[in-house]
Amino acid sequence: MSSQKKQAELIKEISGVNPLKCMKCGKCSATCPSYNEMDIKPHQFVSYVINEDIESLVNSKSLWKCLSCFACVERCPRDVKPGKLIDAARQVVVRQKDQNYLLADEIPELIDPDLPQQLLVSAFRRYRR
Amino acid sequence: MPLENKEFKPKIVAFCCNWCSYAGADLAGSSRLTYPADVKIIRVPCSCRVNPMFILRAFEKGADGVIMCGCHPGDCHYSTGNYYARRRMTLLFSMLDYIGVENGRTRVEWVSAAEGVKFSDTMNSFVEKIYSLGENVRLGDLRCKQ
Amino acid sequence: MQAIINRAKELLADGTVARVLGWKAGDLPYNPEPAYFETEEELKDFVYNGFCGANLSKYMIEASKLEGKTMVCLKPCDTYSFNQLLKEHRVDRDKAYIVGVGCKGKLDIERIKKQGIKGIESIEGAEISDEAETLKIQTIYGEKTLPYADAMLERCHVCKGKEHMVFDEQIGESKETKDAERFDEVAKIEAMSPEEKFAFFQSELSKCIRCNACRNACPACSCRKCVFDSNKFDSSQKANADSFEEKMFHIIRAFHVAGRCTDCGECSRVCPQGIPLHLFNRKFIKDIDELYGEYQAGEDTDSKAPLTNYTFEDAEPSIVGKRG
Amino acid sequence: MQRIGVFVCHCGSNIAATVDVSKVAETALMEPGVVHAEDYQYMCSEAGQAKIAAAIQEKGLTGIVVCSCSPRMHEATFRKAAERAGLNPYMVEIANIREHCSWIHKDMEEATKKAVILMRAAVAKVNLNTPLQAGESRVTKRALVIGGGIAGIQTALDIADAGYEVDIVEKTPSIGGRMSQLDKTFPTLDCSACILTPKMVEASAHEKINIYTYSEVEKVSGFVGDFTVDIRKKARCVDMDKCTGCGVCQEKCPSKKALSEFNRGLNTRSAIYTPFAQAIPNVPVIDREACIKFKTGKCGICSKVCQAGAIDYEQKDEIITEKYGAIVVATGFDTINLDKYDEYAYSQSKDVITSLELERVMNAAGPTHGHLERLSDGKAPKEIIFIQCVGSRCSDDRGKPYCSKICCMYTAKHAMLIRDKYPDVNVTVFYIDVRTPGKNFDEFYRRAVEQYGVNYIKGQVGKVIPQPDGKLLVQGSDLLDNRQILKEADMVVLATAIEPNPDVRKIATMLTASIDTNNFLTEAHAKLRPVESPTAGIFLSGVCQGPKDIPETVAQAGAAAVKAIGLLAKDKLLTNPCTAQSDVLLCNGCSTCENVCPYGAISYEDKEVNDHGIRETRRVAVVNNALCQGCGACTVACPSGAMDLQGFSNRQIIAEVDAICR
Repeated sequence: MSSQKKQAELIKEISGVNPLKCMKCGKCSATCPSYNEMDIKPHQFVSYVINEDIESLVNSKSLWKCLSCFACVERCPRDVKPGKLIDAARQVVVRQKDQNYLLADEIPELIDPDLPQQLLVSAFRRYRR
Repeated sequence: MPLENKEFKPKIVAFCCNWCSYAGADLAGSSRLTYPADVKIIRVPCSCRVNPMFILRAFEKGADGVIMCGCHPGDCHYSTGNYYARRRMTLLFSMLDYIGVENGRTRVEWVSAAEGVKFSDTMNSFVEKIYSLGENVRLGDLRCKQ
Repeated sequence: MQAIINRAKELLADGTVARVLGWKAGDLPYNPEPAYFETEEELKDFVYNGFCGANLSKYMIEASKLEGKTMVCLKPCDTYSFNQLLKEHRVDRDKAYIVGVGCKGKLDIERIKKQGIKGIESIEGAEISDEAETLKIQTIYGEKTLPYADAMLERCHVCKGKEHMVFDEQIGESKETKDAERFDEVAKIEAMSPEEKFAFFQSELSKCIRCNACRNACPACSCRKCVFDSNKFDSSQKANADSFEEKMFHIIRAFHVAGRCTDCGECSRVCPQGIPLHLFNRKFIKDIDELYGEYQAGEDTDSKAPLTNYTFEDAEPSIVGKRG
Repeated sequence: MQRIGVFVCHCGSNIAATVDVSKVAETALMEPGVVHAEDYQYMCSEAGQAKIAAAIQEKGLTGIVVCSCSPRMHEATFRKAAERAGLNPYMVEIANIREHCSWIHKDMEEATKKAVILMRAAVAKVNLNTPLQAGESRVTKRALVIGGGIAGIQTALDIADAGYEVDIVEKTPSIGGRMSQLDKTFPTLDCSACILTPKMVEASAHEKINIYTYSEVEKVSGFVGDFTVDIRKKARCVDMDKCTGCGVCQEKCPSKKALSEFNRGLNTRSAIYTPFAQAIPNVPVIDREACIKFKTGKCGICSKVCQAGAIDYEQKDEIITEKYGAIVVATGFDTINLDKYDEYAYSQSKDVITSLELERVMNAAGPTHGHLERLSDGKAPKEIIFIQCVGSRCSDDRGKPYCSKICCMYTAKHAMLIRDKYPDVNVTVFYIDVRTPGKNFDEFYRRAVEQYGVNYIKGQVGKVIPQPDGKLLVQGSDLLDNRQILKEADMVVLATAIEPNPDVRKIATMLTASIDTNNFLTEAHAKLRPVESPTAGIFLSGVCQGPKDIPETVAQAGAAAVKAIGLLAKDKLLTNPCTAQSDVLLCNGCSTCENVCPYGAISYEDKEVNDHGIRETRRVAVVNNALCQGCGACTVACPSGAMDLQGFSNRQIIAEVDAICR
């Protein structure tokens, strides 16, 4: 298996998403608050995973622009949930680097009172060891 | 599939009602949804046609598992057949459990004519269960002298 | 006993009944047997004591076909069976004159013998009218005593009650004998591991000699022809010891009477091998009570039997194994 | 001993590619009773059937086993072939080695082994088969149509035109159904009422058609050819014979706050009402929940103003029992509930409406008298956005997994009509796919784009955000331009998914007709018997079977009518001979079987029997073969095994069990 294919499989496994269920309606992109910041749009994430072009995906700006607001997860009519794919792709990156993990003890000093709680929680979910 | 004993090929009898489950099995077939060949289907008009004696007979003749499939409660072609079948099978299974026969060897599933996927999933999981239980010794051998 | 005989004589004399169905003394003090009495003369052999355990309701199937009415003596528990037969149109109510006889618990000779009492010559205290709480047993080894309750049949310890469900008249008082819970034994087995359960039933069923006593005594097993004797199921190969019926007989029999069995206990009483056959029937009764609501077969003649009934919300068969 | 022939079908490569068919045939010859075995390319073909016939005649076969596809497919074919060759058709058994074997297994050895076992089971069974004769039952020459929409009306008209009596049962006070609520119809843009009303009138005037409006089917018993149906005629509180339909009562009724069902709750109606002007019958009903007389006991104005004296507050529901030979279900559809779609702001803004509501808004008899206006402030909209696939093609539990089929076309229609009448209004359609398979359908859609300048954007809308100024901010994506769109609209129209009328589940249960997971009635065969239910004598018309537009509905309604007529035209029906039979010598007369029979087919008789020399009169069960449908419930309930099912006897099933476990 090529490494790209492996990574695509890994993303599917981590996210629990079957990208083939996508009917390309674009509701994810329609609903995304970070849409304009993204180079690869949420709905395109799905086809990148299907086409196993994970390299472009992990090198995209979008990967780090997703706020994990999960609006796309909530509204996706086909249970594809691009937000989860993005999340999974980020985990792949993190695992590759084997760093940037977050420990619960480190959190208090990172807390910025202006930071939305949701962001903190989703960051912890993403980067915890 | 967890094969504890590679030689073990279970005999599994599936009673399917003509209107829902048999058609569901047909749909599984036309959708090419595989399940192990150990399952052999017997067509009955309705789940209420399945006499507990048939199930005991199958076990006595060496079956390792018996599954009965019928229309979903409320959808019986004959309106009420599966309700009676449900009570009969519940009591029978309870009795088998009571005399110490593993209750995983018997199962009832309601499979509609549209549920080819459910049919194949059900058969796959049932066969897996039978493999994990291994050969049926107890029911075939209930009264053998000690 | 005398009251019953006197009444029987009256009924025979005035032509109300053509015969009396009761018990007559056997050759031993503890083995009275069911018998018909057609004349006053014959009634001298009539007995009714603690050993008259036999449920006479099943005899009424044949008696219903005879000319005239039959006076039948039924104990409270026997009346459930009679009602059940009535519900199944097997007996004719108009052909029966039911004398509900009192009962203070029936005796189990096997249990007495198990307690080391052998060579029995006579037994005192087994009479229904006898208020004594102990049995005085004359044996060839001398007199022995035994508390009445210690000699009772299992079924009397879990007695369904003193009331006759159906009768034309009642003679004699009944005594409360219940001192155990009906489903305790079943619950005990249910709590065993599958291996223990299997070992228990295998050892019990291995004793079976297929004498068919249970089937013959059972008032629910009243089919004109038993499925094990007909060729309808290819299940009638008696000679073959390894055949279908040999292994599954008791399970199938229990299933056939499920929802119809009144738990009269005759199967266990008559089993020459002492197999506790009531444990099968009672398991079904317990399941029915728990899953479909309390139901006592023979309590009435018009309710729907649990296996010919259903609700939309009935438990799924998968409940087996999920319960405790 | 039977003389059995085994015929193994290759089904081209469908079976032969996975099952060693010649081996199955060879093995068959070793089975008891088998005197002939062969395999052939297509057993169901004429040549294949000829082979069976030849073997029956040459070898004197008394029973045959065909190892082929599902008996649900070709059992009837082979039975007929056997019958033509002089063999009783019930001496045929099918071993299903295609759907249950070759199609699901990949390994040839394994599949062949299984096919052999399935063949053995069938041979074991046919060894015990006995010739059966079909009985006859009568056909009541009257049809029932449940639902008085366009499907029901068309079916009723077609059946009635063929000369049979038809009753239509309609739940609401008038026939007409959903179609009566539509303004215009695609693709020709005729006015819906203009083409529907004549049909309604024709149905009500037809001497063979009897219409029960404001009525519901309460109970169904019987079987094909001989159904008995209880119809509840709900109390209208208006005497249908006396009412002249003058409408004064509705005008004078002081209670005018009930929401109009016909106008989808967009405006109100009086408590005594006819749903719409062209209603048939033109007789109002009193809505007891809204009526002041029923609520307080005081009022009675309608009664006072009615010159015909037709108002009858004391009227009671009436149960009508009628016999029918055939029943057609035409229960139609409704739009799904949008409560779970918060993102489209349907419940937050009055200006977000469903397409069916838009139909009412555009209709001259609707709440705005046909003026296109915002329901919140009555202002004329300048910017309208349509959202497609709301709740359709949705695999979560908020919507429906299927395509509702009609939305693409009616949205194009709406867009076109708006652009035509109000050229200054901008119309945008957000779509996922535009599906226009149908005669003149794509041309119609293209006209909307090319001629009327409707702006179609490929991409779904993510969110509709009501603004403080009353505008609606629509956030969508344009997947082709790859940009996100934020657009303000004055009105948003949701192409809401349709679902079968919720009542259909209850009706299907009464009819013992099967229903799928989406509550659509199942057809007997998806391709070959699309208007018949698997339950004999029940036919399907319109959307109750699956989403369809008006032309398709009318076509299917006609097809259902033809099927019903085909049934009604028969004087007798051959009944399934696989019915229960009671052995008088074994029967205890215990009534257990009677208690579980769903058809009331079992009764008891005192019969003179001769049981091995003993002559006596016994109470024994007797099965009415015309009523018995062959479910077998009684056979298991019977403690003595006296009750058995022909064609699926205890011994036959046990023989199959034994063969499989051998």
